[in-house]
Amino acid sequence: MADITATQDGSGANRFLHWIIHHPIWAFVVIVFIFFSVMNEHFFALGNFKNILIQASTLGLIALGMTLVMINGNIDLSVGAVVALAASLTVDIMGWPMFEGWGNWQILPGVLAGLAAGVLLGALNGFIVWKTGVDAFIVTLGAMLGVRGLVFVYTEEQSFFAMNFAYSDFGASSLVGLPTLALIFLVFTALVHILLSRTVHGSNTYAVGDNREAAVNAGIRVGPHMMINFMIVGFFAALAGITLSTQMGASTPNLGTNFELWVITAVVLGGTKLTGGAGSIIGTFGGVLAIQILRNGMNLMQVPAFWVLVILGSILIGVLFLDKQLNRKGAEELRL
Amino acid sequence: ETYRIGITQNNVGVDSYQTTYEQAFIESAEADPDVEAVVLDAGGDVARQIAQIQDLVQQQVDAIIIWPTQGKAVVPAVRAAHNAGIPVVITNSNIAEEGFEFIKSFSGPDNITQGSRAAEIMCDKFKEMGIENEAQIVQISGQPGYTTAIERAKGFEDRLPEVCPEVTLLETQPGDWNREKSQRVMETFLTKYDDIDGVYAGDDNMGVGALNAAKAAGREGIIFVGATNFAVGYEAMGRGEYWGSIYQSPVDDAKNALATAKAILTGEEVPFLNYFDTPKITQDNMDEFTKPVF
Amino acid sequence: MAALVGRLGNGDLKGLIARNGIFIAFVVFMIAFGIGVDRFLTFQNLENVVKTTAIIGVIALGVTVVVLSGNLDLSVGSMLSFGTVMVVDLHDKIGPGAGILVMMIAVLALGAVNGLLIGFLRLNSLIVTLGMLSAIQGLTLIYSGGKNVDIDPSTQDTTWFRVFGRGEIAGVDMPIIIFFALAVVIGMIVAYTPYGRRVYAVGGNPTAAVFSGIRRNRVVFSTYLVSAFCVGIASIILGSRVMGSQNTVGQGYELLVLAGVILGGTSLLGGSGSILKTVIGVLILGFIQNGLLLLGYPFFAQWIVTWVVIILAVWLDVAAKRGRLLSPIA
Amino acid sequence: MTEPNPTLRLKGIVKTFPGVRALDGVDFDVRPGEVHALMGENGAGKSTLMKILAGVYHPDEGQIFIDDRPVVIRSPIEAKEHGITLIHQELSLAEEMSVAENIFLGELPRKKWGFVDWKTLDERVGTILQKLNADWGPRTRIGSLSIAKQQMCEIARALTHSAKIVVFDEPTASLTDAEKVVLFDVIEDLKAEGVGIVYISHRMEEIFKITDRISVLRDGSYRGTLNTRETDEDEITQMMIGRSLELHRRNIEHAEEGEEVLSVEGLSCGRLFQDVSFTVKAGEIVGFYGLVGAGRTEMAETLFGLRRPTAGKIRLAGEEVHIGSPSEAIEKGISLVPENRKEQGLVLGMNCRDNITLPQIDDLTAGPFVANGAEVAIYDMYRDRLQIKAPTWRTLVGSLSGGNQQKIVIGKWLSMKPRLLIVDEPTRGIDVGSKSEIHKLLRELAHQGYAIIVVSSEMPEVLHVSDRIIAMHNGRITRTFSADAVTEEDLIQAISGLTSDKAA
Ligand SMILES: Nc1ncnc2c1ncn2[C@@H]1O[C@H](COP(=O)(O)OP(=O)(O)OP(=O)(O)O)[C@@H](O)[C@H]1O
Ligand SMILES: Nc1ncnc2c1ncn2[C@@H]1O[C@H](COP(=O)(O)OP(=O)(O)OP(=O)(O)O)[C@@H](O)[C@H]1O
Ligand SMILES: [Mg+2]
Ligand SMILES: [Mg+2]
Repeated sequence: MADITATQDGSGANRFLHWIIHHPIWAFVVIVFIFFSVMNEHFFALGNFKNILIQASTLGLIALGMTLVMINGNIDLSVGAVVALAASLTVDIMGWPMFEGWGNWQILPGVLAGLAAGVLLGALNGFIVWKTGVDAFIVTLGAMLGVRGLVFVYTEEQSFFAMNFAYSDFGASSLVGLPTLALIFLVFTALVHILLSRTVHGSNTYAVGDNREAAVNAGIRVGPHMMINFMIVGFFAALAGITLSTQMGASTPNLGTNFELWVITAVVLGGTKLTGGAGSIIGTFGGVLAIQILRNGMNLMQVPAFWVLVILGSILIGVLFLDKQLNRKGAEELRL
Repeated sequence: ETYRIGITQNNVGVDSYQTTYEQAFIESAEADPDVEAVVLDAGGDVARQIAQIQDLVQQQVDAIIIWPTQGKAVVPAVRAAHNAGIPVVITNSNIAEEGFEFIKSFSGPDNITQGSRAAEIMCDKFKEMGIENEAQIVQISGQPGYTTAIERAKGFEDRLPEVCPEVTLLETQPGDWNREKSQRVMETFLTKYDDIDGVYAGDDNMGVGALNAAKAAGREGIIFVGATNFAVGYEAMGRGEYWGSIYQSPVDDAKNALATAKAILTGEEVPFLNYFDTPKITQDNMDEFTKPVF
Repeated sequence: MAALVGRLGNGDLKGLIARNGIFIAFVVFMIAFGIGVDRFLTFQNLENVVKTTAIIGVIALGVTVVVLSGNLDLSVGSMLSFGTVMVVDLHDKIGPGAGILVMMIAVLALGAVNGLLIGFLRLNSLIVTLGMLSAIQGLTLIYSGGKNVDIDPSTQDTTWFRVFGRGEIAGVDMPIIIFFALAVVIGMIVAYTPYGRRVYAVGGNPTAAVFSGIRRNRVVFSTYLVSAFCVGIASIILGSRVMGSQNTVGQGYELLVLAGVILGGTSLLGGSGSILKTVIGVLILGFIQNGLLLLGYPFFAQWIVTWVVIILAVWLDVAAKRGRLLSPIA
Repeated sequence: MTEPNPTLRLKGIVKTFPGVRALDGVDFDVRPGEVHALMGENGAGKSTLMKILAGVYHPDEGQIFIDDRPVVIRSPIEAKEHGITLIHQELSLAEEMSVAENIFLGELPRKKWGFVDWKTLDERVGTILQKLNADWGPRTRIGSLSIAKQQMCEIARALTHSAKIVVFDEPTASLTDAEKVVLFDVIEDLKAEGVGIVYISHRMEEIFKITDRISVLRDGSYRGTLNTRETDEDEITQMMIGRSLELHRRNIEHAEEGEEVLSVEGLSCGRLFQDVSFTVKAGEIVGFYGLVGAGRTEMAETLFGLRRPTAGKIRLAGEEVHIGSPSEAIEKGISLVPENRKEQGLVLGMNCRDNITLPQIDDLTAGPFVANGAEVAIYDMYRDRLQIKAPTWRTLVGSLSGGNQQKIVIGKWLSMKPRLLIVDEPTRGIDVGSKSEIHKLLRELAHQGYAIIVVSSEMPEVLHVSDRIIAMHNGRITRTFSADAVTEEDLIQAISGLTSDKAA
């Protein structure tokens, strides 16, 4: 969607203020960043920043796709299970004897299979939502359980181990001074940002979520459109599963449990409306960073496990509160 | 000089065992003036555990103790720690063999042995009752996909046919380490099977859930065997309702892990597989044990 | 199905089917399982299932009210852990009566926090209750020190606290009685009182509700108290049934409960649905689980079948409502 | 003179909804370059017919011909492909998106790789907006515009591509005179290009001004088509409702004026309106007239406790009051029929009865429960009184026709029997018959001693019902007229801010 500017006036500072008001999560990111930098000696270090980016990449990749789906007014609760499925498929398939002679290329069929599985399951979710008209929440809630079942069918409760150490070396490798995984995340963030803000598909994503009926009336093919976005989130969930498994050099059937909740949290913190029609990748990126910085900072500060839960919960609510305060409309507002 | 030792645990608070472990760990670290502990919890999430290992490496602690959320998945992270020159000790449940070259030692119980010992306890009891040729049993396992759950089930299922070949294992369903869930599963078992002679549960907490269900349904004479003896299980044994379990002390577990790590740092020799003993406990010998604190 | 509805032609019958799609799904499902599964339709089994579903069911009643008013409550799972740990822990310390009282006050206070944040400060309910899910989990762990709690085994068979989970009246298990009684009370409140009407109005169109003189803030606030109250009751049943508790006992309940509520046909957007349908929704969930367990399917097969059944059931429901099988989405 | 072949022909269209036969064998045709009016009471089936044309609904029976070829229109996409554009009665916009994106919704200009061609888009929207005399830009968020401006954007969709048929479903319901002029220009242009136009409206003067032929529907059945030049209002009304109406007769019969019910002094609310002072007596109707954006709605909302005044006093029956919320306003005997029925007036997913009784539900109880009988009685009463067409009270308000929805809102607030009744655009989208009924009702209520404020952008309406008329411009009262002394010219001057002499 085009940047909609209500006021054209504005010096740089003014515009920054305006920007921050529309992306309060970034204000929060800055605050926690400064806080941990001051409070903990280990936090402010290049190595740690790289860590944060790597760790953020998993939730972050999924959140990119989830943002599209949620702007559409849908939701995908099955991403956690897809993470596990893609990871298991990838790690298992690359160990198949038939690829033995392929050298490091043996990784490729696994990765392709993992990604394909994600896209397919996304397509399945999207197709069901489209054709049956059942709410995406219930469709993907079912899938969250069912796909996890598929994972156990496939793995027979086993974890798989990547015999080819090139796989886990990839997870630990760097490119142009940045960890590869972080780079993948950043590149995809930019791509999805462009997709959402510059393309017709992006515009339609907003339109469908904002007013589905209007979109139908205007001749947008809403069904296939939503299905494509489900496929995108499926792709990203699978990709996240694969990058995560490169970090572990292994896959486990329980991988990705509760990811859906954290991803949704990050996306909503980033300003995407649950009811659809509004949101941005820049916001989502901020939301993902916020969560990861908090987790990392609290780890470094050794906050006791029980209190981490309390603090994390309170902070989530705190960010919302901040958002509310920043976006006050003033005295003239209709008091609803 | 003090040693900074980092630990990332599996899932504190999910049950008393892990909580007691953590407390014991912190207490013994505090009691030791040479040790400064960095205590973290992965909340059962592999990804978070890996992140924590990375964070510990980043902080350059002197040694890392890991209670793996998943035995295979942590291997590369362990390898990274190893490559960074930080010695790693695995606690409670072991990692995959592929990772052995990157760790200094494993300290903890042997879950497979626990499973097979439980099978022995049950078989002995059936023999004592004279029903070893006809007995039918059900199993309630831990959370699917978790190493401890898988190993205990494996140990039990492999050993049982060796000692009591005629006993039939009717069905296995997961109880997710949750007493209420286990109670629900047992209720359905009781509906489904008119004749159940024994129940093996992946821990006592679930075992007591199954016992609750049997009592409510008025089904008597079922032999309950669990693992990781909990206080509730111990007490139920005392009342004669629950037959036996495996005694495993989280305090020993924690102390063993810390001692192993410290020994490595001070250059002492430690065995690679540093198991501590987990003996059988039944109604017959329970007086030899103190009531578990959890 | 669409053809069937089309041929019936009779407007009233059509309307009847349209309004009751989920009941039909329920009946179809029960018959199918009754035929396919041994011992499924025995009295003992039916009683067992309803009894075990009662805990999820009671919570779902409260969550239905929240959802009707257009919000979500994901904190019920960890609130259930909190309530159960507290009531079980306090049982031996201050006695069952005082324990129940203190626990209910504490749980209602948590509900009030939800209500204040969402009703009066107008914060997004999903994130607030997700935050509360985490925070309450932490509080529970801090309260219990992370340990399991148990009622002293020597009093387990004598305490009157056992009534809630293990007692029975006239041969009917107590959890079932509590569940249905509460369903009737809340169902009546929601369907037939001014309060219920306000809840529907706020969920259906909050702006119009305010323009109609409804104090939206208070209504939303109150729904979270109702939800917390139900969680409190569920905690008592659960504590009494198990005679002990773990800090994670309620983990995952939030989504199960929500699944039951939505399965019944209550709209996530608020403003439409009913308590009766929620009861059907959670019972379907309970019977699926039970039926598949009786069949002895491995747990993963159960999950996959549940996936299919949930979607089919809801599909049948929405298809009946709109009178055709496929959605009108282009 | 040979008549050109119709671009569009509908034959024997039948459409039923549960409990309603909305269309019962309707025939209808449109020729190129003509403006064809479609008229009928609320719920007669006009919108339904047009939605069938646009592929939103599917007819149960009947055929559609375009350029004499039979076609089947399964979806809005197909309608578009056949060159049919429908400007919906209810706004069909994506609020969070820009004006440009909304106007070109579903047909955004593309570059390679599916990128939006913003430059072309802005240019084309810029041209269109210029044509519409718009004072807002293509990148404005559409939700931040007033309803009238949103409606203009909706209308702009007719200009995005060369359509064969353009349907305007009550485009003027929320427009004021200035914008209507623009709309009529647009229609002229389209006509000149040979586009066939269907024009739905309840406003006779428009129909007679711009249309060539008039077709009438009644209760879903086709009543006939007349040439506009050969007929008159009376004949059309006869066809529509089966009787004549005495229209546009100025009301001169004042009610007996009673006590002063409301007195407002120096009321302001930020930039929205300033220093508004006036009084309303029992038995009196005060009309507020002004252009869109004059601040009348905000003033009404302030009186109803929905906005906090920044200055000024409100007195009810001489007593100063602070109204903090609508519920307090209701307690004090104030009712507000809001401007936007869909957003503010109705819970669309609720049935008719529940919507009508919503504000007084607390008083309709038997024991702890809602008294069913009392509720149905209220519904029945206002259904009869306002001629609400709904299958039963159980019908969801969302499936009523636009006009009937509006009647539900009016019924809801009339049934409160308020001391002070504020109605904001009360007859938006209401058919002539019911409109005069509502006007009559307002007069009757005044006679019974109610104090009434009517906010309206329709001059005939204000002139017709008011005892006094207050003109507003830019948030301030410019003049007050008594009904006997007002002329249309003065009124127009006053609302456009041309005169500043304040008459008492
Ligand atoms: N989706 C729907 N479901 C059920 N009934 C409907 C639906 N849409 C319209 N109707 C019914 O069909 C009839 C015709 O409605 P329609 O909207 O076409 O009227 P209209 O002539 O446009 O009236 P108005 O002038 O008030 O806009 C009404 O009785 C209405 O209640
Ligand atoms: N979207 C908006 N953003 C900012 N100010 C607005 C907006 N809409 C209206 N206003 C301001 O609010 C005031 C009143 O607007 P509004 O159009 O609601 O008045 P009104 O007299 O009720 O007109 P009508 O009832 O005909 O729509 C004006 O001063 C206008 O500038
Ligand atoms: Mg209409
Ligand atoms: Mg207005």
